[in-house]
Amino acid sequence: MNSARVKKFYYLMKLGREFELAAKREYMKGNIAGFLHLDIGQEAVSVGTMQAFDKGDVFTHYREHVLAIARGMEPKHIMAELFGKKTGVSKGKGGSMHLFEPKLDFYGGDAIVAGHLPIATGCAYARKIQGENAGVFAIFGDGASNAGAFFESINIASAWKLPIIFFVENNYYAIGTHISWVSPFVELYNKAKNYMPSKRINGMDVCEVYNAVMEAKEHIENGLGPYFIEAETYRYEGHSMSDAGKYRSEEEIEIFKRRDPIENLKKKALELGIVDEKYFQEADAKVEKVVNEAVEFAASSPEPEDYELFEDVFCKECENALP
Amino acid sequence: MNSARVKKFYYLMKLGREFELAAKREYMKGNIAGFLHLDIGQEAVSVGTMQAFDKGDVFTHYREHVLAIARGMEPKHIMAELFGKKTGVSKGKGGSMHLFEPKLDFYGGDAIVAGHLPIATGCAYARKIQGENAGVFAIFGDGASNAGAFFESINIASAWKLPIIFFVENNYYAIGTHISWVSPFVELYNKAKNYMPSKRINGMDVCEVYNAVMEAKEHIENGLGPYFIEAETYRYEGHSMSDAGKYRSEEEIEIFKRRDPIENLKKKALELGIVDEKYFQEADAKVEKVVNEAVEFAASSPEPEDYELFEDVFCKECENALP
Amino acid sequence: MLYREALNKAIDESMAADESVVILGEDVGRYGGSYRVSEGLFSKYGEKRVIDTPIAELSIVGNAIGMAIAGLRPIAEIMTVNFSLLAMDQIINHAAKFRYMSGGKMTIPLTIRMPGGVSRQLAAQHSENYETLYSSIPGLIVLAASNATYAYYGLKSAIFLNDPVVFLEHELLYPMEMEFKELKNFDPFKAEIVKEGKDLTIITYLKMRYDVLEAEKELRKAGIDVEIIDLNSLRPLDIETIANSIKKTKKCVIVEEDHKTGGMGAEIVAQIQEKCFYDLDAPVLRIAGEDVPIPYNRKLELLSIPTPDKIVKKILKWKAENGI
Amino acid sequence: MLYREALNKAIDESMAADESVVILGEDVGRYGGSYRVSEGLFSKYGEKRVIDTPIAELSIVGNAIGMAIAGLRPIAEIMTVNFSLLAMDQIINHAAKFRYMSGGKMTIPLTIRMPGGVSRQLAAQHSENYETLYSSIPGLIVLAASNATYAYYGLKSAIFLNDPVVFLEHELLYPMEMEFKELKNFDPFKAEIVKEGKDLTIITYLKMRYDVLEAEKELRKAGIDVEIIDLNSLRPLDIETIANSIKKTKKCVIVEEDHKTGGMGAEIVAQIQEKCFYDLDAPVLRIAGEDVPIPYNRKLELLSIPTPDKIVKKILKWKAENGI
Ligand SMILES: Cc1ncc(C[n+]2csc(CCOP(=O)(O)OP(=O)(O)O)c2C)c(N)n1
Ligand SMILES: Cc1ncc(C[n+]2csc(CCOP(=O)(O)OP(=O)(O)O)c2C)c(N)n1
Ligand SMILES: [Mg+2]
Ligand SMILES: [Mg+2]
Repeated sequence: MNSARVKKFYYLMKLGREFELAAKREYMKGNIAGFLHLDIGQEAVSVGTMQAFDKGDVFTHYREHVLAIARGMEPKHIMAELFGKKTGVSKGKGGSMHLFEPKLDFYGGDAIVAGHLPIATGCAYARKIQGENAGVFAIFGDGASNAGAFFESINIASAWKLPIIFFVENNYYAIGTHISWVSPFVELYNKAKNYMPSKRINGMDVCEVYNAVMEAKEHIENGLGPYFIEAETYRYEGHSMSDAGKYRSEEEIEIFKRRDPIENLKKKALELGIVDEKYFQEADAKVEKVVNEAVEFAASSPEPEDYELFEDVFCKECENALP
Repeated sequence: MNSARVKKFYYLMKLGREFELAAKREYMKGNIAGFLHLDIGQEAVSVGTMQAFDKGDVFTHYREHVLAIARGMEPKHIMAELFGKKTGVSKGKGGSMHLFEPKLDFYGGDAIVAGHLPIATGCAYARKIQGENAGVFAIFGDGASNAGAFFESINIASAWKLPIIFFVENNYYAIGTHISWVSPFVELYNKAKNYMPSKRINGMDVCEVYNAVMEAKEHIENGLGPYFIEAETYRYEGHSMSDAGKYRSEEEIEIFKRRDPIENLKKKALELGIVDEKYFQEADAKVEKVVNEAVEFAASSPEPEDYELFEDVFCKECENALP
Repeated sequence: MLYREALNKAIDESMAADESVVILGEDVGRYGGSYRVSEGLFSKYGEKRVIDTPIAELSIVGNAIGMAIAGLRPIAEIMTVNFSLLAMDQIINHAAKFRYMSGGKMTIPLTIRMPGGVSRQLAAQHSENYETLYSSIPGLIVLAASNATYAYYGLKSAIFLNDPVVFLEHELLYPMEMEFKELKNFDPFKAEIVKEGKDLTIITYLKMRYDVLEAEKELRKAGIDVEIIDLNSLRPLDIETIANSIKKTKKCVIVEEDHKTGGMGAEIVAQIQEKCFYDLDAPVLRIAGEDVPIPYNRKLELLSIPTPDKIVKKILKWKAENGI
Repeated sequence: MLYREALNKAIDESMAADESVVILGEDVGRYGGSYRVSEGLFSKYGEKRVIDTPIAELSIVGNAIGMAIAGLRPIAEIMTVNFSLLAMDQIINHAAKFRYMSGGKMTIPLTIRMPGGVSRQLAAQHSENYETLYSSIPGLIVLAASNATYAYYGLKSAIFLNDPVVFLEHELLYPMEMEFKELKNFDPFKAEIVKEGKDLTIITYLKMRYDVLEAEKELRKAGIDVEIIDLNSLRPLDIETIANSIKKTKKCVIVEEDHKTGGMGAEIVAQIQEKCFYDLDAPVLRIAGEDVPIPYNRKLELLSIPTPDKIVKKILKWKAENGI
């Protein structure tokens, strides 16, 4: 455990958590609408992966705020997007599920379960022939691991030895469906292990996540083909704001809360004496400030203009060519 | 090797072979059109599987004449279908790729690669809850083993322990694409072995095919869930009549022709003395007669009537209800 | 009765009446359906007949076709119409064609339910009306339930028809309290004359029915006596009812939520001009969604689809322009 | 030049000119394409840029989108349009929407080529025209090449446009020898006036162009001076060219191979009556495929689609019925 790294992990996880708690509040107030999927409980995955996979292309699904923050997107631009504002990362047209930032090689924000996996795989193909070995990181849920798009992707990535990390966040549920009802096994790395190196890790421990992705990254960078990681994790909240998550027992939720990635990192760091209490206080204060600013920024930002409805269907050049 | 069984195998394989050679001739004459996919070289699979799997539901793809014959469909009704005649199994509306006979629990005849696999899987689900343990037999090609529909099916069949045999005819090619270019492994049972008992067999040997399916049948009948068989086989002809098959070397084709399922069965049976030469002569004569009759029947059958164009879109009851 | 309760009642009674009726889809079982349509059915009929599936739409429909072949009457629920694109091959290449290409030997008694439409800020991948993707396909029946009565009777008909039916529902209707009418005779393919009128025919379906009803109040104030037709069935189309109305009113407006280009309105206009060319006083007006993916922002979202206010304004403008 | 050679030339020259152009699909590489469109490219550009894919259409398009995001200009070949149903989710929910839902940040320079149409006795699962499944989708451009000239210039445009293009080809055209015209100015979105005439406008596209040209000879004998318009672009639709023609001829017929209900003709009629209501002397006549899956038997197959003979008969009947 390296002090600087632990600090970074803590700060980003805390920022993610508070950002989402704020989003939840704003949703209740009616400032955010549509589907809002919270990552609360899963921050070790979002932060650990993005800290390790710091170059290369990232493809993700709709439960993505913390991933986007950990990738370097500005919280205020994300919050503004949730508010549907012109200053949002997708100009208010995408909302919570569709955060895109090509400048950070961060490509959404896909709300079709497993739909981003063939895209990520194709991107990995391109990177391979372009000779860019940083490769691709594709993250998805347990539910996605039953979709044809998932299977085609691991088959192709393996056949063509593509530089891509498949990372499944196994939080056991796809909305209200437990993975054990719809998959022959709950340990999902079994789906990939005939195709590529595959392992299961503790997704509630940010250091373990970080180390696993570092290892995977080395593998793909060395041209050894794809790599598969399954992280056990848990969302404390319902699937989205429209789901109370009542299908899970209080005990089950409690078990995972005891493994809380943020609290446990802090405890361990204090115990080991690598980070002092003061840092955590400062970090928390900074988080509060950043989150508050993000909400203020979002609240005070303008709505998109009416004419924007018709923009961005095509690129400008095409729009001009069209009759 | 049981004499009666060997005779049956020989007769059906020979019938299949000669039926297809006749179909090829008729195609060249212009009596058959569209896509015609010949099974020549693969008869051990078509006959061995159908002789073993004698109850239960069968789902197959477009390369299906011999399978249909081995299932018990009348050659003349198949040939008539190839001719597009009213007396064809699908009234001339389906053609070579779409042979259906619910009375024999034979359900096509699907020309969308892997498209029949989810259907077969759903049928197996129904059979399970209906308490019919004969289950389902689904046969497909190596090319199909890369499709999302295939993967979803093995995942679901395994998760729900459905009574279904997945049987892949690995003839190494999907039209002109070699399986090694598009799959991480050529031995396709690797795709299923984490999900269900899976084995690879010699698909040029009808007895081996028969025995493997008998074993699989017992497995599914006992409620032990799905079973996967990969049979190595080879088509001597091009993919369809519109493909010369030039992408394969003469040597490769020769190697497989030396393993010809019909010739080798005959040779072995004669060597072992379980069937005598006379039987083979009689069988060949009977085959010739049946095939000739099939062609004559097809040739002399009437075309569908014009009004039939509009029939069979819906069932009668619906048609009547529709405005 | 809530709209979703009417659907639930139709499924429940069908399952009670006929053992072969089963329902499958994502979260339809223990969870009760993401819009609560299948609530209570899992505990009543058990896991064999109320089937929680993986997220694999191609298989949901494919499996259902296989069940239908085996003699069941499956109701496949696609969580929303947006995901049905993944099942398109099974719906179009298989369900819709098996009967024909087998010369009538195969029978596929299958119902595919799909919630759809522009709900509230669900953005481009969750806000579509794909009805013409299905209503253009021979071999499919496409029904669209705008109200509790049709939801109940229409869905029951779909379940017991021996051919594949795509059954469309609108997400905003589920929690709506609606009048339920007991019917003696029911024809799922017949359009409903929601309101009679003599000046102008408005054709609509699904959620737009309610926007049209709102708009009608304003139009009435402007002295226009509107006849409102709710299609109910999108394929086949009840062109008789439409044509009879136009013969009377001589003027027609179509209101649909779907994108205008290639929407249902196009086919309706085409059939109208075939049947009523000489009756029309003015071109048929299509009021439809804009030709853009649906944006998240609420203001833009509302700009992208018809609203009562816009319907009124567009009709008045069209009348003025055509001097009618 | 053969039609397929024109396509090949467009791809070849694009690949030579720009390293980022790649082509992927089933059998496009070593085999040369099932209709020989990509013949010679594998040996010229190598396996990195000419990519033989597994039979996994969802991935073919999905992979191509990923390549486009990475800065390549992929040409995805779907072996025939029938299989594109498996890729529908990637085409519609992803390729067509990414730009919009990212507020313009994502750019998807993607061409999806699809042979299609009723060829010869390929039966229901291999004989479709699914153009309206794509032409109804905002965010897509849909081009349809009926001839070598448009095949060449249109495909080149598609490859270098920065938005997703569905590029439709017809299977019966590949081996046809056609005149090739060198063009100075080319607009992929402009319809072609194939023949000028003053009595009647016939709108068509893809293979039906040739059936219409055949029919025209007969119609000329009957004293009818036909104007023929080949659409070239199905989305956007060049309604200007259509409207100008109708203003002159006052009469319009649409000939399409696709099933009539919900086909391209529907949208064209709808736009025509919006633009030219007061110009028309008679209802627009749609001559189209029958609303049945395509049968295998040749006689029935021909009955299911327009032929020159049927086109002539239907036009004469329609003229008589409308007294024009
Ligand atoms: C193809 C598709 N089918 C269904 C849905 C509806 N849906 C949205 S999220 C979800 C559950 C996904 O679960 P999982 O992959 O485990 O991810 P998690 O939400 O647990 O992070 C479902 C079914 C969808 N968005 N896309
Ligand atoms: C979904 C789909 N994609 C493409 C095709 C075109 N096609 C027909 S057969 C075939 C090859 C199939 O190969 P395989 O599964 O190995 O079976 P085989 O022909 O060798 O028996 C292809 C690509 C198709 N019919 N369906
Ligand atoms: Mg999950
Ligand atoms: Mg093969």
